Amino acid sequence: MSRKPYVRQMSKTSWFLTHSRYKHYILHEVTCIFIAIYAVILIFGLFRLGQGPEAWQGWLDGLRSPLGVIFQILAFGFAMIHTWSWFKVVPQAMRIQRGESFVPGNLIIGAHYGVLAIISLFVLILAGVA
Amino acid sequence: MSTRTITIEVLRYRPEQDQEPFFQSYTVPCDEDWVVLDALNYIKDELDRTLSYRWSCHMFVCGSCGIVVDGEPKLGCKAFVKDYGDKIRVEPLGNFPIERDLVVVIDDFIEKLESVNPYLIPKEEKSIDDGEYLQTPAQLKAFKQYSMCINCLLCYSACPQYGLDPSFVGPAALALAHRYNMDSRDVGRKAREDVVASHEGIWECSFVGACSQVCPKDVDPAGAIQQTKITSAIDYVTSFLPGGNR
Amino acid sequence: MDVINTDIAIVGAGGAGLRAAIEIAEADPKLNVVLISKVYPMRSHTCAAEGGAAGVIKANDSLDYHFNDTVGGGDWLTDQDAVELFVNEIPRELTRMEHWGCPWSREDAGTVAVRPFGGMKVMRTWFAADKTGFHMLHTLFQTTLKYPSIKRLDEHYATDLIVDGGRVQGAVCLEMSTGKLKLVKAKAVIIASGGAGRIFPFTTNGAIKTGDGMAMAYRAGAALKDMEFVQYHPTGLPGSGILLTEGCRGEGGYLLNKDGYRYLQDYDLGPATPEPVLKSMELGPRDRLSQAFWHEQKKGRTAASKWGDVVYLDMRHLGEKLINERLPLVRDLACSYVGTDPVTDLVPVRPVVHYMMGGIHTDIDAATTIDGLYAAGECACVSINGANRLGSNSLGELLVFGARAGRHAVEHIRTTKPAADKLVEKQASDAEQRIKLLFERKGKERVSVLRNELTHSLEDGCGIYRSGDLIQATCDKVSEVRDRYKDVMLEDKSSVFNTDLFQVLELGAMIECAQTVAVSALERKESRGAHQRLDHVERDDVNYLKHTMAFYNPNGDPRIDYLDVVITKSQPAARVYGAAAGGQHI
Amino acid sequence: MARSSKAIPWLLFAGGGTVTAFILPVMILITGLFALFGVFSGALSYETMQAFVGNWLIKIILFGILFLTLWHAAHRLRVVAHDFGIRADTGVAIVVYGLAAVGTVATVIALLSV
Ligand SMILES: Cc1cc2nc3c(=O)[nH]c(=O)nc-3n(C[C@H](O)[C@H](O)[C@H](O)COP(=O)(O)OP(=O)(O)OC[C@H]3O[C@@H](n4cnc5c(N)ncnc54)[C@H](O)[C@@H]3O)c2cc1C
Ligand code: SF4
Ligand code: F3S
Ligand code: FES
Repeated sequence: MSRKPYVRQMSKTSWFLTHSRYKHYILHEVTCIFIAIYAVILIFGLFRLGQGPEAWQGWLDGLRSPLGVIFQILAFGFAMIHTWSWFKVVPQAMRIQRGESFVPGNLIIGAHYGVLAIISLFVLILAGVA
Repeated sequence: MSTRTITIEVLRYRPEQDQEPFFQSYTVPCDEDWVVLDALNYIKDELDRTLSYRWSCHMFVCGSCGIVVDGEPKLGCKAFVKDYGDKIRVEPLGNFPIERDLVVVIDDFIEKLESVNPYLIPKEEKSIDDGEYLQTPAQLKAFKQYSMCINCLLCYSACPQYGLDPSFVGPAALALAHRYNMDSRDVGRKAREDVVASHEGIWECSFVGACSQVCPKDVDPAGAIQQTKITSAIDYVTSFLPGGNR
Repeated sequence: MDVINTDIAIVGAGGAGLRAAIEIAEADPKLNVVLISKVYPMRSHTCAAEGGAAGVIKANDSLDYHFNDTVGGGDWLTDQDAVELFVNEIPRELTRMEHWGCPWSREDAGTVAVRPFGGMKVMRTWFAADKTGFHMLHTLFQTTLKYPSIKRLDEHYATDLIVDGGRVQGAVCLEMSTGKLKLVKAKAVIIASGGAGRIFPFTTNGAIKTGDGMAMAYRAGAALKDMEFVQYHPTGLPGSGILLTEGCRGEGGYLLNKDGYRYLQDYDLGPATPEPVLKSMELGPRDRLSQAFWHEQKKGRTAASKWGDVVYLDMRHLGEKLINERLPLVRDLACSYVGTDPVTDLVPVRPVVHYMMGGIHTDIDAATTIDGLYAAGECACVSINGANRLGSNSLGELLVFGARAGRHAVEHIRTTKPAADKLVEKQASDAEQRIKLLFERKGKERVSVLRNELTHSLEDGCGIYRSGDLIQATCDKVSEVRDRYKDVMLEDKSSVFNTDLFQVLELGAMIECAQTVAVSALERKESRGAHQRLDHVERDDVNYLKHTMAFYNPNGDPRIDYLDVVITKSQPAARVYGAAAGGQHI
Repeated sequence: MARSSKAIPWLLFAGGGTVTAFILPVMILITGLFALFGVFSGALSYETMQAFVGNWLIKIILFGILFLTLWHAAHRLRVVAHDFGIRADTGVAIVVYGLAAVGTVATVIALLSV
């Protein structure tokens, strides 16, 4: 018997560079790295807050340092990518059926951006007013 | 009818002769309304009888003719040459072993399809004499999209998780399980859960979404899988609660 | 050679084959079934059926209506005992499909919806949008997965039946991935291998519809019945031959000639009302509509397009919502293949070869004249379709007669003793030898050339209208091709997925089928249903109210014989369509 | 095949993904704007923050956000590791979820210390 199926191996470490849709995917996957670091910074900030005004000030200074600033710009970018890519797929993961038809995906996505705006505004006001 | 001369580069692999696949070019005069499959048929009839590929319906419904055209998984009968340049690259579907030329081995998929109990499991058998189960148009629509899969396997070709780990049950089979789970006449979700909610099932999917992007029938397997994750995860957690059955 | 022992072998895993397999598995789970198919089951051409399946369920309908429509639609060449049984059993079969999960389109109350179809007096066609066959096929295939007794040989090409001592003993098939020959020994064999539309150049039929099973049975001694009746579907897309379902007209689409005129009213199908009326105008039977196209073409009233002459299908007035809901595939196909959107544009169409009314002769139990051999589906001729099949009757036929074939095959092996089988191995090795020979021989005829000549000759001589001299020319051509086929060249010598080999074998089957079509057509000197002769324009019930039976002759034209039509309660009469037919308004 | 326990981290991942999608941009905006331009410096003063975080409701909300964010990130990191070709999934899972657990405990301690 002369069957001899040929298996093409996919590169385990660089497959995501082979197509633009995989690049997009990996881009939103790596947002978690920045999100994780930012969360750690926040937790650290809470510690410093408990340790008194100087410690807190030190933390604030850290935010202000060039490294801190650069990191936050990056983190903001990736957070936005995360938000955008997350909202984009909500209609796939959660279909809402009204009668026979489904609520159009764009409406669901739009609603999410609406809520995002409200939450952001609320937090900004809280921060500004408090 | 106007024709355009196109170079079709086909990935050839003849197991009895070749150690590995190679590209072979054919010059094909294509009519403007041809699909890539027509060009392959031209090659087979006029240029090279030894080229092997699958096809049947020529109307994107039998699912035989999945190939990769210029890097993108496509149905050969739905890839119009007018949408491509003067050189078109045709390869077998990715992530499957190549049997020969454009023919890939799909036994693995067939086993997976069989493994998800893809048939109606009704609450109680109704006698034929009592007529049909009632199902409103809205209930029909709830699962209809997931019943449109033609098993063309473009989604498996596009899904990197399947490429990285072939034990993954994969998009089409999971979408089919979802199709029955969502059917108002069916109560078989538990029976399917063992495969569907296993490590190799929905949890192997990282929502790359490529499957839905290449699907020629708008089945949206990615959506089906995410929806299944939500219900399965809730099931899993509630099974630990008092009264939950594991 | 590998030998597989089983109780029942089924050749073909389309609608008919799958239905038969389930019937056997349910009748007796201890029986082993081997399901042989040259493609994976879900690739079978049943998947291409769009419009629907007719069966009486609504209160305004009656079995008699369905009976009368079918018998008249078939121009009284149908066997009325078979039709009666068919119309009685089909509603249960369709309901059973529903119980297996088939996603039939629904009415608001949750009951199954029906749509109008050509030649039917009342709306009775069950449908699943415009992918009825697709959903039926997948439902059946997926349902077979419940039964462990069904063993599949996917991508196995059946080449020969083994018949010994007048009894079928099994089949020989080639495993496509290895080129290995396997002998499947069985006590009964069911052929469900589908039609042979590929013997024509312009057809709605998929590549696999090459009449293999018909030819296998024919070579083994079974008769091919009524092969001259070839259905042209009036609305195929020009160029590709892709079908636009009759559902387009059922939902209210118009057929227009190049002047925008609903020309069918000139052919005893009128009056032209804006709303569809059953059995009238666009909802007339397919033979009449295709013939009307031919006449329009002769009168110069068809439009010229880059794909040849066309008429137009006008669905613009149906609106986007209805088209998306009920005819989404049609829209997709029309946009993709001819670049016209039915919502806003006229879609060019022309008649295209669609269905073989003829096939392996069987009785109402799906039994052929060979002991233990059954046939069902498009490859068989029971006959419920007579001289012209009504759209949406064949999906039902698959179920009713697929199930019957299964049931009676089970009965057969229960009641008959095993026969001597001394020649089985020999026949199998003969089959092997023939294939070996193909590999060794240095032929000089190219498959594609022979196929081209064959199919075009059939179109020339056995088209919508035929005449003695043209058919004779086709008969001659087919004989010539048959001779040259003996010298056909196998260019690919590989044993792995050798599609050259399968095309050579398929061409062999096509030639046999084509020859029965041409010779049967030549001998039938009358016009009836889809068989219209310019030199014999009248129906001739005195001489030709009979089935043509073609028998294999290895050295020349088939031997033609005739068999009386079974008439029970409907005496032959004039076929009436249009206002006089009393079709229901929609 | 057995049902996978991945359901639980996945729920946290999904919940966390949603929460972070809504809240993180504005939070980074606030800390970032402060860092860059000193906007909100009043709001971020030691006293205000002490009072703010001192509130039990706020503590709970902050815990919720941080907890979900950590687990969201941890689970996705596990996937990223897999995508980058690191096949020791169990090991990776232990590390990332371990870190998330440590982070969770740290969050509790930090919040209680204010
Ligand atoms: C485009 C289109 C639309 C249609 N629409 C309708 C409709 O709306 N309503 C209706 O009632 N009818 C319709 N028909 C007709 C109907 O679909 C067919 O008659 C029917 O599906 C045939 O089914 P089958 O089971 O007999 O064969 P198929 O479904 O064609 O299956 C044949 C099987 O035989 C196997 N086979 C063939 N040769 C071999 C071999 N040598 N070895 C092994 N296996 C073999 C194949 O692999 C396949 O599994 C339509 C037909 C077409 C082409
Ligand atoms: S889900 Fe879509 S891409 Fe995947 S097999 Fe089905 S039809 Fe093809
Ligand atoms: S591409 Fe693969 S990873 Fe999931 S969303 Fe689709 S199955
Ligand atoms: S040939 Fe059937 S899907 Fe392309």
